[in-house]
Amino acid sequence: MTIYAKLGYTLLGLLIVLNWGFLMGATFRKIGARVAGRYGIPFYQPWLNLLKNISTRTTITHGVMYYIGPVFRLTGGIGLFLFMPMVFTGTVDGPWTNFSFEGDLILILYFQVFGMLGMALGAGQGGHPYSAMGIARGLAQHAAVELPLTLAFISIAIQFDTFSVYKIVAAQQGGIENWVLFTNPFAAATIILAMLGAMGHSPFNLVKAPNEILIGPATEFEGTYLGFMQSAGSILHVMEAVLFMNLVFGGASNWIELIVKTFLIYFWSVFVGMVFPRFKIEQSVTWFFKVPLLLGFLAIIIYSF
Amino acid sequence: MKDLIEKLTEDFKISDVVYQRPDLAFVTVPKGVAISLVTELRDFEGFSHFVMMSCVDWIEEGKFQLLYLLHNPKTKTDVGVKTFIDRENAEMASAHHLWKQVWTYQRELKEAFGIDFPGSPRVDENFVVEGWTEMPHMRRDFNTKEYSQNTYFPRPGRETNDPAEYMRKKLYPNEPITAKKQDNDK
Amino acid sequence: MSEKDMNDKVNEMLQRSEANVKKAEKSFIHPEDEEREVVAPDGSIIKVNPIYDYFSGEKPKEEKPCSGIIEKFLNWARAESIWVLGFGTGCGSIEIPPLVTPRFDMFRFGVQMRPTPRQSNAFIISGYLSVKTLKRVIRTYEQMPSPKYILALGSCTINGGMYYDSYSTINRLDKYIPVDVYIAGCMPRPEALLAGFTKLKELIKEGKGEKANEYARNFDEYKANQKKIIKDWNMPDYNW
Amino acid sequence: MNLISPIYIVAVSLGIAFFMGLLGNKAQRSSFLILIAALLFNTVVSVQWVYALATGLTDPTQIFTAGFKPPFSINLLMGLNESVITALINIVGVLGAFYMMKALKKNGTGSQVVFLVLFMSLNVVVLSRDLFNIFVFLEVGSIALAGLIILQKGTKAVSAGFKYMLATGIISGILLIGIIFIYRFTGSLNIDSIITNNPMLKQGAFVSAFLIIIAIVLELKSFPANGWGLDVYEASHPGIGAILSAASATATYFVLYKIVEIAGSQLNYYISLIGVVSFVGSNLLALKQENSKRLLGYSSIGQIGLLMIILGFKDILGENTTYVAFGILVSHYLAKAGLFWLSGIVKQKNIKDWAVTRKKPYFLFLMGTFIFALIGFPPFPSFFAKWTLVMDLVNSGNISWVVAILFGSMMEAVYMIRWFGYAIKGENENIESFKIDSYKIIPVGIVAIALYVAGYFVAPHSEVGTAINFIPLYFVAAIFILDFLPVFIKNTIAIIGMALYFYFVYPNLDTLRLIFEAIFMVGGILTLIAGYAYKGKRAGFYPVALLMYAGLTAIIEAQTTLQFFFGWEVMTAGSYFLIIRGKRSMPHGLSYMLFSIGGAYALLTGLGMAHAGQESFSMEILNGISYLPYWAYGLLIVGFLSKTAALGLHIWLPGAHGEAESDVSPMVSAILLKAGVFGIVLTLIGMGAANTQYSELAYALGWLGAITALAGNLMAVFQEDAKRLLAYSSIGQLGYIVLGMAMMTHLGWLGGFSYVINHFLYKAVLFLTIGAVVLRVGTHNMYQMGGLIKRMPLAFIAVMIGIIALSGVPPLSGFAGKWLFYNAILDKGWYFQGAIMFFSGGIAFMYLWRLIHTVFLGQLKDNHRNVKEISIWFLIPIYTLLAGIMVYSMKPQWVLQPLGNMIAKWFPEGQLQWVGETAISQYGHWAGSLVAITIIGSFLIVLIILMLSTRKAHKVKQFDITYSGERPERPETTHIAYNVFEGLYKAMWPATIPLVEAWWNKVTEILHNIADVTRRIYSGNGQVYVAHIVLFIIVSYLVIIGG
Repeated sequence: MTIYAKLGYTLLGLLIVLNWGFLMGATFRKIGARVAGRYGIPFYQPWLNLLKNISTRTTITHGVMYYIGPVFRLTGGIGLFLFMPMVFTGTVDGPWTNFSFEGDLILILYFQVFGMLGMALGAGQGGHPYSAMGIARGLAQHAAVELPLTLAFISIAIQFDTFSVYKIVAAQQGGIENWVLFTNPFAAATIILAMLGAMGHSPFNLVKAPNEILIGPATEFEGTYLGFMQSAGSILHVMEAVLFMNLVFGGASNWIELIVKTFLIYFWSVFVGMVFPRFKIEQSVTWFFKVPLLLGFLAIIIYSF
Repeated sequence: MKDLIEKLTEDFKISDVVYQRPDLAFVTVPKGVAISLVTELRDFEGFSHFVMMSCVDWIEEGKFQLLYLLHNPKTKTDVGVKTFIDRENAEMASAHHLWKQVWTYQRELKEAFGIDFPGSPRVDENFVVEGWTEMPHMRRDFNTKEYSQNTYFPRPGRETNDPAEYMRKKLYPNEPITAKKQDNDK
Repeated sequence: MSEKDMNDKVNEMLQRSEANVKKAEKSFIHPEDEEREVVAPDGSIIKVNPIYDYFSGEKPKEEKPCSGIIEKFLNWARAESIWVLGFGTGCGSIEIPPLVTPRFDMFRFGVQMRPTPRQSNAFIISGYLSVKTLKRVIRTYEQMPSPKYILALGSCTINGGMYYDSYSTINRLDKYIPVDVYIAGCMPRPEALLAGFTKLKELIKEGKGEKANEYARNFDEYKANQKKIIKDWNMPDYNW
Repeated sequence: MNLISPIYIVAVSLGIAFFMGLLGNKAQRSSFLILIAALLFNTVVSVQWVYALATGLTDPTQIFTAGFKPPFSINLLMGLNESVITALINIVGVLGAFYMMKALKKNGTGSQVVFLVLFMSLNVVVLSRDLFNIFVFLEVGSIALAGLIILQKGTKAVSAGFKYMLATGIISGILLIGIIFIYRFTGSLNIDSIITNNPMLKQGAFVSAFLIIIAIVLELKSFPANGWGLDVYEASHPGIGAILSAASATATYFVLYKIVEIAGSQLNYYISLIGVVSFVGSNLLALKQENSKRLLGYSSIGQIGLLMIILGFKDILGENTTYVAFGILVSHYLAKAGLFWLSGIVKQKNIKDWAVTRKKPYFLFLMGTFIFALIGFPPFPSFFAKWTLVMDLVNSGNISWVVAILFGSMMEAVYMIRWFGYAIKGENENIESFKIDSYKIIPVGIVAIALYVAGYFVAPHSEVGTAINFIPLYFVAAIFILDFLPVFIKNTIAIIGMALYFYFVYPNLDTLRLIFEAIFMVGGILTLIAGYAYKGKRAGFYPVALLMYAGLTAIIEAQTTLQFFFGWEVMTAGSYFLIIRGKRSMPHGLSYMLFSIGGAYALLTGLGMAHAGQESFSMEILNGISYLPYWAYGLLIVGFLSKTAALGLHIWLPGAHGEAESDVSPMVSAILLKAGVFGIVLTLIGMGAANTQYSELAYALGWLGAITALAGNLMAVFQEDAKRLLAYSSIGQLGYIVLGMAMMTHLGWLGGFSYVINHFLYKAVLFLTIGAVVLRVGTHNMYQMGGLIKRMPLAFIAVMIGIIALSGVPPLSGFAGKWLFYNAILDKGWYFQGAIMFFSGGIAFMYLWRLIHTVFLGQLKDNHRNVKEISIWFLIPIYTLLAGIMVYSMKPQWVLQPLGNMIAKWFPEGQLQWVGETAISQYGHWAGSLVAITIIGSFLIVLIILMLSTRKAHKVKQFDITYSGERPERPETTHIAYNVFEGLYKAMWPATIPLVEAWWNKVTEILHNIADVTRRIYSGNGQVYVAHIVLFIIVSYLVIIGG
């Protein structure tokens, strides 16, 4: 495959992911509305919001990092997409593997932080106290989520003897019984629980905590900046789901499968969020140090003997 | 209650005792002993809870009447200590040392009536209105309507109606006025 | 005391207290906002003016709409995505929460609440507005990105309503900030609010939602009115 | 050659003493000159003998007094030992007399006569070979000394003098009984004939030998029967203290040295035992001392104890005995004389009040010289002596003795360094200053110079000392002499010197050493560039900084273990002086020094074990240690871990790095810590690299590294002080390195080395930048900063890149380490250690964000409105290092490939494969430069889009934020900066309890309590002291001879 074709496929994939992210966000809102007995927003509302936001006439800037923060965030989302093999087509040089030849699971794991870093820097330059509070909470929660998640990732890497996401997906092909969900249930359980923290929905949404600390890190962002952040958020949500899909649920062999699986993964966190109220930060940190951490240890212990 | 008041009458020159309810009495004392009486009630008679403090503008007499309402949580009784102060250059001894919440009441009275409480902490700060330059707005001689009309661009053509009258006219224009009087008689 | 005597006395006191007030007229600068000096690490002295140093305070400019079909398209998007600031300024704010309940459900109209003015484009002035709150309203309104819309709720914002003679509430909101839609009533029901939103959407789609520009155009006039009643002005002329 | 006979020492001294007695008090001035002349004459006599004997011009000479041969007459022997000892004594006599000029003149001719008689008797004691003669002159000496003690006014001195007489009286009684007995058994009083007759063959003679030796031992003020001696040291004139400690003790020790033979070697063990009890006991008790002269007294007794140990081990030490004994003796003699004299100049009793010396750099230089000579630092003779002693003791299997000796030395270091810390950094506001008399300081200066000279001459005499490279030290000395020059010139000289040295040295180094040498030298040059930002003279900075670098380079170049240890100690001393330059660094400098010395002693023992059974001292002996290998490698690792601040040994680091000066922090953090890593690497190579022989040791080391990483990072999160935050972060980062090295696989080492380079780069950047910011804003507390991005954009960029690199976020260089570590732990199977490490990485994000947010983002404080960008001299090294980070990030293969080739020498298995830009391990792949290009490309695209769409953005100021309709009141109340991670603290507080610090505090407390309780035996009562002496004799008798 030529580099141009690769680039074309990648851009197309990015477009699909962005729009699917918006649609998924709208669906989440819609589900929330239906649970509350409301009609809810129209499904195209996110696009309208984006359009409105990037068409504001006045914008402010607090300084360079305020500018660059959203850029970091969006680059974080796009980069995550670039390093992730999206659809398994049987060949590593396939059309939807993006630039995953450049790095493996570890790269993806650490590149997740890139977006968060941008958010932190941009929000910091805004000088708003609530932004800083949100970031502090986010970082604490991230560290707590990271521990069980890392254990589960290591467990999966031991299981397949590789860090390559593509190879992990390939090893899960050939039927539902080959999924990590069944072949390595402890790691899968760890990821399924820790995922809730990574997705950042209730009960782990203290980072944003609307109406308590306004909207957390994004408090000072408006207009185009906000539009960028929304886009990045959509991409990141899809990519988180794709990551967990690739690691635990056997990957996807076509876009329809990807959409169905990511929807279900996403729905899991939405479902939990509908049921449980928000945790305080010390509660969420200790929560991850209990059951998910224990499961993560089990996932490793069964492979260390 | 009665015993208590009688016991204190001599020492604090209490006059004008009103026994409102079995557990509520109002006494009037001269300006100079009001704070002493409040202190006495707090420290020796168990009226440890400061309920509130308020002011009435007796413009005709040229007086402000201050009221300190105290509560005894053991006997569940209340005593209101009233005192009159001059309306001109109104000034009263501060009671901020007795309860901290008195600060706020005195700040309010300073703003609303212009009564000064020398020594009370933060007494000069804004309480409800910000940047008020007129006469204290709760004094009866302050003409709020005139002030509002001069200041806030009243919308021309605004009419004021008696709501009952207006609704009757609008909703039941043909019915005679009978029911209202009967209601009142009952 | 006869009635005449009493009137005389009252008049006399009125005159005297006016004199008192004039004598006691003071500048309303909070101690925190007075100019102060701080010592820099190298020992030099820095003068700080808390009211102006921290703010950009530049006057707003009129922002030209895009032309033709593009503006129409953008207006459609703006109309369908109204983000309301969650700021209840008066008693009418109690009418807003029902809007998110299943009975009224404003989300289906593309209306939703937002906690920060930076991300909102509509502001509901809900009912009576005291001078004290007006200051906060002005600040918040100015911080919202343009284009922005004001819905004024209840008769108090129109002509003072039942508080027309109060010393501390304003009578006409449009003298201080431009209003897009008035929703009459005391109080208007949530249905009326929804009707107001529909009206606002119509206005926006017709290209009439340009009140932010009007504010910029008549900025001095608005500012003069605002400053007339807000005596302890402790902010820059325009809050970015 | 015609030499003046030593008999003239006696004759001239006695003659002049009589003459002076005749003169009386009439001619005070001239009588003092006569005294000096007499003492000078003595000195000349002994020195010419030293010269003659040392150069072999003459043979040792016996002098017979009464014309008969012994045993019928008194004979004096002038051998090399005797000549040196008498020379030492006489020199201290001249200098001491000069020092005491005022006191001697004031007290009249009588005191001068006594002084002269004292020295005459000391000379005779040394020279005499006759027991009774020795006894007589010991008596003469002690009477003279008692007279001199009473010179000092006050009842305390009188009572001390009386107690001294009492004690020496008892002791001489014992001695006399012993002499009588021995005469009964051997019929001779001549030492040589007694030895040749070997009285031990005769029944009962052993008791006589015991009595004689125990008397001399008591005369040396053995612990615990030494209360009288301590009182004398405390109460008498400091000049007398110096004579007592330097001359009298030296002479008495020599007596012991002479007569110990009479008991054959049977008493040697017990002499060592008494010595070790003295050494450890008195140094332990000194912990609680606050009186400077009494402290010196304890130290003197301890040193004599050490000398007794050496004497007792002379069979094992063999021909090294004299060398070791002289090394310790000379150091002690010079240093103690100097310190006593200094204490007379300062005139402060309490050691805390020595803070008056703080502003007197030359005074402190003298004091530092003496103290470092006492505790055995290079280049002083005691260092070489201690090295040889430990080597020989370990070689002969006397490990417990080594432990005891090093424990005693450690205690001595504790109180000496603490004292020095007070002098150099104590609070001195309310203390009266003092005046330095030139006649007092000259003798001190002479002994200080003598110490350096002695060190220089002693070094080549040790077995391997000849190879020590003194060039860097000469350079340090030159810079010290040039200390009066302004910073700019000194800095330039230092940089040029280091650059030239590096240029000449680097071709001779292998890759491993080149990496570390580059970190030390290039890093050193870069951090020195920052020194241009300082104005004035910056007195004392350059010598100590260069001293540290001299030590570091000596470690790298070391061919032998002695060179290595020499460099290690030089580096420790230099870094100690660097650290203690900080404003509030006194306690941190102390704890740094103590952990360093403790670590160095572990190292010394380990090196000794490595040497055991081997002839060579080459560094090769670390490979495959055969003698107690687990202990040896364990001790070596512990020694090096004390420098890398592993958990348990880390408590010195946060304070030391946090309080140090702005450009010192990167020196001691980014650079100095790598010395410990270098040591660990050497040890691990020695352990046989790929072998799994010592896998338990490596396993333990790995866990230690992981837990250190977690603890360091977690503590960093809750710091409010920016530099302490970075210091804790260093602990964590070093934990990663230790873990990586402990894995003992190719990937583990690659990760470890990758971290070594990376940590050097970004920690230097961060410390330099934060240090420069601190210089500008004048506070360490992060919550007092904020919003500085607007004032210092360049500093901000540096910190931003630094923290991204540190956190390991791609595309910057930190990710290389993370990626390698993931692969390595999978390879090794250390999953839990790995998980802990990665959790620490997650925690690291928190403090890194804190660092950038609370300092550079958020609200600018009012008083920082006009602060300037950090100094250009800081920016130059910072941006040079940033360029290094960027190159490493863009082309990781340029660094990782050579590293891989180097490591393949020891770990040939599990190498990375490089396909073009992509590194492929067994588990994954990573194309560093492609990733960087991809990320930077998409970043730029997004940035351009945003810039186009917000080109009209209105620039606002700091309070233009939404504040719920209000406006912020102050930047301080708007900036979220204090106790930011409160929620995390609520969840994790049990992990932040400083257990290690509490443990060390407890240890210190227990030691101090023991000292405090034990020293109460010194009641100050003369009878009690006598009882001590008698008890000591009885106990010794029971132990040695048995009931």
